[in-house]
Amino acid sequence: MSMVQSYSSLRKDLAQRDRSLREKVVSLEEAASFVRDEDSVGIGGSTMSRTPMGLIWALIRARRRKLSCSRSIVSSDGDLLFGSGACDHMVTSWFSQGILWGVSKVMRHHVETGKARYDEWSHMAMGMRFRAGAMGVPFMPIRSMLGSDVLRRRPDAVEMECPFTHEKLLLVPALNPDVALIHVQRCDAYGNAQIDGLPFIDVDLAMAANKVILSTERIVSNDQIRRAPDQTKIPFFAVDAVVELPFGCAPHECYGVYEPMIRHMEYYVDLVNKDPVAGMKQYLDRFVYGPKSWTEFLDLIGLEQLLASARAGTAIYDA
Amino acid sequence: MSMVQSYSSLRKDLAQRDRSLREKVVSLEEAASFVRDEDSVGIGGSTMSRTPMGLIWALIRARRRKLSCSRSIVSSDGDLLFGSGACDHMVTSWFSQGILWGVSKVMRHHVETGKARYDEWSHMAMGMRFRAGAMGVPFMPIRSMLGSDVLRRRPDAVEMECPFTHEKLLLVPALNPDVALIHVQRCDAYGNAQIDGLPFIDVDLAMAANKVILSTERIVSNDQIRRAPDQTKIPFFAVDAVVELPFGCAPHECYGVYEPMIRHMEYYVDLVNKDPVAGMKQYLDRFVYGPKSWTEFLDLIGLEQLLASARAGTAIYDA
Amino acid sequence: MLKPESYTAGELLSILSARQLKDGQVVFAGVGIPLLAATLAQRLRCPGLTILFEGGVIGAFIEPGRLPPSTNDQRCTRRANMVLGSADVLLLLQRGYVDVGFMGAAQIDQYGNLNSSVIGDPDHPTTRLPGSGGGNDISSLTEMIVAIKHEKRRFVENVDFITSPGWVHGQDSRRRGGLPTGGMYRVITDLAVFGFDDNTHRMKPIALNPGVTREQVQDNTGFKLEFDHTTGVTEPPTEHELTVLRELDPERLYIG
Amino acid sequence: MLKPESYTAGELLSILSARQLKDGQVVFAGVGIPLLAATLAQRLRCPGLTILFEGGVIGAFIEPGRLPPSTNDQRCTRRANMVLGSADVLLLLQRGYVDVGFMGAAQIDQYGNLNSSVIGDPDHPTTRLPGSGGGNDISSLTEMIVAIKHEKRRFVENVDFITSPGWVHGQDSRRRGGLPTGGMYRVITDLAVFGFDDNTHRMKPIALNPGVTREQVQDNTGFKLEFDHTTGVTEPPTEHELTVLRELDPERLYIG
Repeated sequence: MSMVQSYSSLRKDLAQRDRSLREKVVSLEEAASFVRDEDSVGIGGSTMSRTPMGLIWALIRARRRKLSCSRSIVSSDGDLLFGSGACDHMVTSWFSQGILWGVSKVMRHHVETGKARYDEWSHMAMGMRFRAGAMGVPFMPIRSMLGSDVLRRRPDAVEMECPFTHEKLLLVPALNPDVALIHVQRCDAYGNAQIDGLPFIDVDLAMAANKVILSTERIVSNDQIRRAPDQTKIPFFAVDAVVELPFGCAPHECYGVYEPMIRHMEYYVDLVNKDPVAGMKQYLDRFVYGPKSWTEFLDLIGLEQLLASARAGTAIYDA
Repeated sequence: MSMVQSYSSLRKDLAQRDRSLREKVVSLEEAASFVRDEDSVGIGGSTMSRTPMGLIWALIRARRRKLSCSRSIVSSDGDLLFGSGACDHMVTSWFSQGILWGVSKVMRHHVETGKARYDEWSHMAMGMRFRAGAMGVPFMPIRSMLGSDVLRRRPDAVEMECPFTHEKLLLVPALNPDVALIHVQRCDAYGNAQIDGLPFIDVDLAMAANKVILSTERIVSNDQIRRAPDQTKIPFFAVDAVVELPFGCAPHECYGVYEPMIRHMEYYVDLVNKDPVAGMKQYLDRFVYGPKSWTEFLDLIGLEQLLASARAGTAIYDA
Repeated sequence: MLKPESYTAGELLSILSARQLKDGQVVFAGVGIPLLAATLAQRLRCPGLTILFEGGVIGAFIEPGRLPPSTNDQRCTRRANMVLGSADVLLLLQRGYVDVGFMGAAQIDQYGNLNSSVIGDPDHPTTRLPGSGGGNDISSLTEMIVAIKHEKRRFVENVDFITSPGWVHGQDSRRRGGLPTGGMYRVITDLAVFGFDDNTHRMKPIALNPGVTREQVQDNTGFKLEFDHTTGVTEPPTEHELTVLRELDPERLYIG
Repeated sequence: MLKPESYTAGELLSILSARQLKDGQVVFAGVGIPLLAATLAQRLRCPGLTILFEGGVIGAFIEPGRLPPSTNDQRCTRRANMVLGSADVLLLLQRGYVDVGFMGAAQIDQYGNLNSSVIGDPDHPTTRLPGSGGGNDISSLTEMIVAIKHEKRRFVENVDFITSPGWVHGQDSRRRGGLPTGGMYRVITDLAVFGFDDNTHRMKPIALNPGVTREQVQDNTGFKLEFDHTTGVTEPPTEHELTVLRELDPERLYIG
């Protein structure tokens, strides 16, 4: 099926990437230029955790169009991508702002009116699709989704009889996005990335994608990386650009650094769920298009909230 | 194919295991009693690294017979298992004492005379067989071994045409050993294990096996584990027994703790490669059956060698 | 003995759900009532209860007053034994390490199938719901307990869309569909506790909640329920259960 | 200019092999001469050369005088950028992150197939060799450079057993066998450097080592070699190359 990239084309794409040990630090604006209209974009983290919000924010400001995005679980990042018109196709297992706020009116508005598409897979299937992509194989076998309507809506998954056990299995197709957006706690200028706490599917996503853009809370020396190589989760040669972006997940969380800025999230949810069109426009104008820089956006969230979430974020290590 | 356990029997075996949070610390002798004659035994580590030599030593002393063993790469551990008569079937990708010493005369003697079997798979295929077992699926697709005589000797691997890309792929069968033997730097009394440095295939092996026996350099408190949960590599509920065994890999290495005891290895290799039968008997009598305890065995290696390898082992952190 | 007016529906749901768990079990818990109920069970009777979260967490102890907004937040990892990838924690279900899956639901039917995807025609949904998340995987691969508010619109004969399969179309249709293990075990509502018939696999009442009549339950259910002499009555929440529960959720995020 | 008697076969092999590597490449190196040669290249001309080891290592810098006894030992991880599972490092080849695979060999044939499994009948081998290790995976999934001592018994027309596939039976048999990528690129011996014909994929001499005649090479080879006007002569090792190499292996573990 055409949805899976052939091995020769997958290898050709990778062979063309510069995998040499070189510095890759770019500005947030330059990073956005690595993504083209109509690209398939894999997004790291899950729900409100380690979401590369800064990179998404930059893509929206750069007026990208017709992106096809994929993520394990989508939160307000998906709202903004749909609402801004940057993305009209989301591949995920769950899409709303968060369980606390019911169903996203923005997601509903775009999907129910046919403005955008939402392809639903199970959470494990999403993970296995990225893993197949990371391993350089066209599929992974799984035992879920069978017998459900989730599968009935996904003809691009193939049921097979196991040649060893003659049991029924489902083969889910590899997902190799054109670009991956991933936020980490630290990496060096080459892109060697270390992730604390919940890793989600980010390592598989990074190895699967044909291009990887990292945003990081801070850039550390290569010496620091080499002192603890068993803490490195993404190798430099899989990375194409590095952006240093403190609070780069705001208003979402970054494990061990800050928790979600819930007051800002509540303000946002209230605004867009009252009116998914006008409310969204108002939010985008004020918080995405308005600020001159990411720091100015953080300033709009407010130092008090930033400090409070940072205090809560580091508290995980007090337990 | 019968070589892959059916899903229902795999689930039944696991459902019967006590997965509750409980202490599992046993003596080295008790640990050996978890393995029965004719069991399939998966061995952690690779070549001379993090080999569970103490557990293997205990199995030989307990006079286990007809074990079918599997490991990524086999070193003198395989010699001892063949030479002692504990194991007559090895599944691996490479089997000799070490590249420095040419071809193991012990392996050659047993395989060439038909006393024992050596099933050869590629290194990646071994890893993917354990991974399939860990994931609860009957196979993994890979792109190596195709077109080689290694594959021609393994009718239990199945070539398939990919339903997505119509490329040729190889399906390697899941490996779910009856028991896994794994050595780690530290774990708690419940079996939550943390591994430093090279992880090899030990995590997949642990999740794939129907029983897991851990030996560990030291047992730490559950509190210490819970302070860094992202350092835990094997969860307690996959573990059935824990043995505290300092220098538990001797004369092999344990990352960050000690390097191989090369002088003892050279003594051993010289002895068995001169005469794989008499030399092996001599080694087993003196170093395996002779000592009253693991500590007495370490004493025979000699404190000077232990200290020298410990000095070299910790030096990895000086770099 | 506590009167029904002394606790909310959310509190009753949490407490009755917690009672379904046994010490030493490995439980995969969804966010909301399941997370709260599993944590409650851990504090009341099951210190050896191991809670797994979809975000990639094994054996967490949630801190009172700091309930996570989702099972993917760092608060879920507090005092955990291990954190791992979100696909890898779901693979634990596939391998068989998990005893019970424990979730909430928007809509359930007579065979315990759950719908959290679409209301109406999937091609032109009247309401697009958030979707499966790990729900489909959990309900496909292990025994399930579901906690749900008992309303007629939620208890329908057949769900519009099977997101998380229960017994599918009853009898052995689940197995034939490719799911040889697991299945819906208990449904806990604010009105009653339900199980499933061993042969037909249709939902059947096991016990009424304190002060609830059979008529009330049937009136709020979109399909016919068979009550018989085996249908019992559940013990009301105790002071102690309520006190500990309210300590866990002082902001009443989930207990209402 | 250095005379052949001023360096050993092992030293020549290491130096000529090192010259084949380019800065910025990602190289998967086997133990022995390949590990040594890759490290030599890194110190001489390729500071940005990334060395991968089968044990699960990315970007190590081996310490002079502390060569690892295998590619699975902790010494291989010194100053590495990353360590990972041994299956996962091999999967990097399958995904395509590696430019060159670099190995030694016991036996090679006219199509660059390597045998490290059995001499004689596989069912009743006269000699059982250690086996593939990662060799089969590396040679199946990437472009290969092989360093091997040049002896007639090692250079055979067809290997008894294809452990690590080169061009299999020549022409497009490798691709037809299911290996669309990679293939044998260079063979470095103590007598000459070889490539492979673009169409037949048979081994052909590219350059003779200093002081070596075509006859010497043919006499030590078990199959017919085609020399022509393009066959050149390799520059001898330089003082500098030898000095750095000898610093790396002072115990002469691999350089003999």
